[in-house]
Amino acid sequence: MTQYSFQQHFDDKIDSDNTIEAKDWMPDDYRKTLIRQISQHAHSEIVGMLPEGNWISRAPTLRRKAVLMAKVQDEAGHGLYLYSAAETLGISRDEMYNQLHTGKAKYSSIFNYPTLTWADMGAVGWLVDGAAIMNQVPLCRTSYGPYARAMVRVCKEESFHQRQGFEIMLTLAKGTDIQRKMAQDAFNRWWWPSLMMFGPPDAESPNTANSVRWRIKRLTNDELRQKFVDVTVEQAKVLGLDMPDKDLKWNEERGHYDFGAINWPEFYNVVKGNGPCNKQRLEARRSAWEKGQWVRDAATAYAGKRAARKAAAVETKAA
Amino acid sequence: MTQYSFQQHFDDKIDSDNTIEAKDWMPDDYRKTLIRQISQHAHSEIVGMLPEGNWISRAPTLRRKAVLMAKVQDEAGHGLYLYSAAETLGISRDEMYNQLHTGKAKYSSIFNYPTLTWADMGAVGWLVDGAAIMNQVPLCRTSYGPYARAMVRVCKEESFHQRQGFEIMLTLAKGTDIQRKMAQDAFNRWWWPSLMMFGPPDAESPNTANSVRWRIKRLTNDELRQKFVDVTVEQAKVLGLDMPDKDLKWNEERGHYDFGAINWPEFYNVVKGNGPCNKQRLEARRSAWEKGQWVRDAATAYAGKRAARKAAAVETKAA
Amino acid sequence: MKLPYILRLADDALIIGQRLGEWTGHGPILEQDIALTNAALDHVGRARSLYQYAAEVFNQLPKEQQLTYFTSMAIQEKIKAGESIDEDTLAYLRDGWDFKNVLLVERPNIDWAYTVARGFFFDAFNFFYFTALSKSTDATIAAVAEKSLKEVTYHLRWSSEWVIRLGDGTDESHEKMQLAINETWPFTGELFVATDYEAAMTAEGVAPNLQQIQTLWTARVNEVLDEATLTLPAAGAWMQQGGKKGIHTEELGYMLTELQFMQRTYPNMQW
Amino acid sequence: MKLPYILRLADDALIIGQRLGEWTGHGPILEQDIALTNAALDHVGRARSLYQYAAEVFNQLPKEQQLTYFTSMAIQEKIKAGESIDEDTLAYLRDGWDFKNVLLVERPNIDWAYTVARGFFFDAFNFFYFTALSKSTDATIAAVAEKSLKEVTYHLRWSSEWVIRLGDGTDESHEKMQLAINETWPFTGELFVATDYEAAMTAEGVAPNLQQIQTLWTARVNEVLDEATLTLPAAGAWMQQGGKKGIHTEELGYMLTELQFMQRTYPNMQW
Repeated sequence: MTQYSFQQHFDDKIDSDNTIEAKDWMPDDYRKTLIRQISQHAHSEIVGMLPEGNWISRAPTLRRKAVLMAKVQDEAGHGLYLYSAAETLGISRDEMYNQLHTGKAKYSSIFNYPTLTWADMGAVGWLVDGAAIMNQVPLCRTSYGPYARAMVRVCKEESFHQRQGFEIMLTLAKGTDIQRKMAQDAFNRWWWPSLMMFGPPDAESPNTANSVRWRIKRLTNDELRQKFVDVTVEQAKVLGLDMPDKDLKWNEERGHYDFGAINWPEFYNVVKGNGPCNKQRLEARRSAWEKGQWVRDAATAYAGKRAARKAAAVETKAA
Repeated sequence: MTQYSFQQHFDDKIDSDNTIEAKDWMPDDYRKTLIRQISQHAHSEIVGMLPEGNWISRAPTLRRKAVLMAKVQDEAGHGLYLYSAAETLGISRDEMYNQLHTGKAKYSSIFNYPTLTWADMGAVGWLVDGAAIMNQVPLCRTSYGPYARAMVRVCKEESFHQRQGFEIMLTLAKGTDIQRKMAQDAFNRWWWPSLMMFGPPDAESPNTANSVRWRIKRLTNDELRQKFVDVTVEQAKVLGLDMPDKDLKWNEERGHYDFGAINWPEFYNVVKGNGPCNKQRLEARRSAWEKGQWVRDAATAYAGKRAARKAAAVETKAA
Repeated sequence: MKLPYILRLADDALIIGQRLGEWTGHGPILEQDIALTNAALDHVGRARSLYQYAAEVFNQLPKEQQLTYFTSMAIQEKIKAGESIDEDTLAYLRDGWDFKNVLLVERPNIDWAYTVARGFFFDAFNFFYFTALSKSTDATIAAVAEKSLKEVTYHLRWSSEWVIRLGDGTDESHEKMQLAINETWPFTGELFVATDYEAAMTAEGVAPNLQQIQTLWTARVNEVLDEATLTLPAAGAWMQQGGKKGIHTEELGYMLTELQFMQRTYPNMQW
Repeated sequence: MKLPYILRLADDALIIGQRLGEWTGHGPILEQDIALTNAALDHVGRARSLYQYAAEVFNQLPKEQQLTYFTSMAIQEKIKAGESIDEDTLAYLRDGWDFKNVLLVERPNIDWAYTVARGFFFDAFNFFYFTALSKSTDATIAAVAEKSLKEVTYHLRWSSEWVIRLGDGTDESHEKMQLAINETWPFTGELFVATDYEAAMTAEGVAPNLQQIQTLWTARVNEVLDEATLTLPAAGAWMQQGGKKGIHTEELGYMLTELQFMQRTYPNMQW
């Protein structure tokens, strides 16, 4: 097949809603875009372990401790699926780590905010996982097969996490004065950053056309954000929490909630590395990596020795 | 003067209760014994900072926090006086540290026990400082001048610490059930190790003769221990605590309290390095030393630069 | 004697679970981060089952005995208010000296080699111990042991593999692993010294005979260390103890401060 | 507005004191271990004076205002029981979000260079701030500032000397000191951003004008860094803030957990 016909074949598959597989030909742009998106997503899962891991040692009951551990572990698992999916595109996990550790690759900015009270475990689950799901559900039908299949597993677990987070919030909201105050405080701190998770306004969001065509994206940032706002306002009512947005109100005409202006300078500032925890999060990952070097070296050396011994044993037997 | 007459002069000074000073001639044995004893004493002050330092961050009131910090700081100060006194005998502080860090030099075994509750801050002050004072007061008149003068300052502060410790115990003893229980528990754990602070029974204690003659020691281990028991039993009565020794009773004939058998195997075991905290304490000291290497290097380098600049400036002026 | 015995089992599980949880998100290899958190979850799960059982036993004691059983004022207040206690009461409101875990499990993580060494000694113990304990005359304990046996079989395989991998890996890993074995070793003796309450439970057939466990344990430990090209400290090395009787290392205080922070600061709430 | 302002001053002092206290027994040079503990003692001493004053102000508030002033249940219970509060109530029983210290002072020690950098920026601020504050229209605050001025003059000399010594020491120390300056710098901006309660106090002549302090501070910082052969991050670098309004870093939670452990676990006792 000629280059042209490869492209034609690829386009046909995309247009007919078929999946592209690892062995299939794909345009360079497609591969690069996917590697960037999947690895960024994987990094987000791994860095995302830190703000919640921060409360494992202090969880208020044994049940909550176990649930939180399991949740953070699930995030590690998501990271694992996603790194594997990216690896099918010809990049190694070590290379991706290196991009993360040198600041070349990004991860979701939401994890650059601190978790300050136990209520943050509720708010993160409810809002951050909630926003993540909205972003991610469409990806379960994305065009690249390995990514789509990873996302199916991810989304299933995420929606479980989101319910757990909501349940923590509900318990607090139904609790004592101070528990309600904790819940409201966490809501206040996480609400706006959650809205930012959907990315810049469509007007400023570049490269959406190809992404939509390739089913790496199905809805625009603003569409997803609106959906999230609409759903969350109703959930906040159930919790009896105040929306941290004085401009929020139902717009009969649009059939949606209007909401206040997002502080985009803050968003870009956090993306640039100036969030409250950017340095701390990256340092934690780098430190884990550096301190683990001798462990990985040992594992490699041992695997080599074992393979050599096996080979020698086979030879001896054969001789 | 001949070697003989040097010795004669030294002996005369000792016999007439005069002090030996750094510049005076002294027998090798005297010098070695003193270096060993003073440096061991200095090390004890420095290692002794750790068990109490362990509660600075958790002291229950601001006043107690300040008092505890000041106490631990005093111990650093004692270490400083004593290292200086030892230095007058021709050994450097770095050499002494090295002996500590390599395990060649000892420090008081009492600091190899853990401080497990706040009450330990009381018990350590009351018992450990109390025992230390009994050991040390005679040293204020020891024959080596720099040591004797250091000990005058040390003893004054130690007796202040001892009263602070007793006051913590008194506050707990007068407090709630759980505070009394804390005090009793700390007393139980620190009582026997405190008795061991006076060293092995006289029958097994070597080299006492010279030490007594040189006024490096004035009373025997068993004499000091008995004195400590007699005093402490009365203080425990004031506190209303039970003596952790079922064999303890007043001996009318001796005019002293009889007390139970000391677990000497435990003592030798801790001296050998097997106490609950030997490794931890030594590791903390070594780690502080190693992590501080670059800081000391920088200070030396800067001092060198500054001296060189001064010298250059003087030269320029002169030229 | 059964209550302290159940607590002893539960405290081991909680404290090792808390320690392993400190690794979550900081492991040297993603797969191993997951594996350690898995083990942490198993331990916390076992702790919960055992604390639930301990709470059940405690709640059946006469009230005056309940009142003096633990020094914790928070627990005493619950009793006075006529409340029963639960798993969280035992984990979050007891004072340090009422914890009966062995010192081994409160040892700090330090590095991967120390974590593996601690895990290996403890997993090997649990493996033989739970095997025997699954035949306990106490049905609840037997059931917990039975369930845990599957988990600990996996833990032991995992930690044995890592002892071998590090011991027989690079020179650096060999040295680190040997150091970790040497430094952790003094904390293993306590596993096999029966307290009064353990001896009583052994006599009743509730608990295994510790000497038999020690024989099996020693053989397995030697076998794995051999394959790992590592050596054990000389026989007769001094062993630390105290944890089973409530005399711990300075580490436990810091662990409990963190573990119990929420319940101590915001008492009597539902979470 | 005066109460939050006093608390802000007190919280800075307590938290830096707690941080410096972590060094006690672990310093790189014995004399410097003593010097740092000395500074820690000065800060804790200042914290006590200010908390005592804050408690006095608080105790004069109407009871209904006292009841809602802090979220802490332990404090609310004291009020309900008709008790007055004291310095320890404020240090040991407030929740994290009621602490008003700048983020700078809760930064971890990390190493000697970071400790020196944090100290230097903070001491230079305190030096000019307390100089001005000793002319406060509030006599109690003025007296505390006056007393602290002697201490902070010494602190600033000490930390400036160390900035210079490390900056102009070895290549290694220069690099470490520059890194510490760079990483600590984003936490200095908050010192000069007035909250509502600070602005109100400045208006009343109780608190100094932060802009004037900043001018003096910047000149001094530049002067010392110059001598130390170190450079400041480019002007306009992003500054972290939040502490003065109760939004802290994750570090503060751990600090308070340890600091407050005894009072939270054993409430309502004399120590």
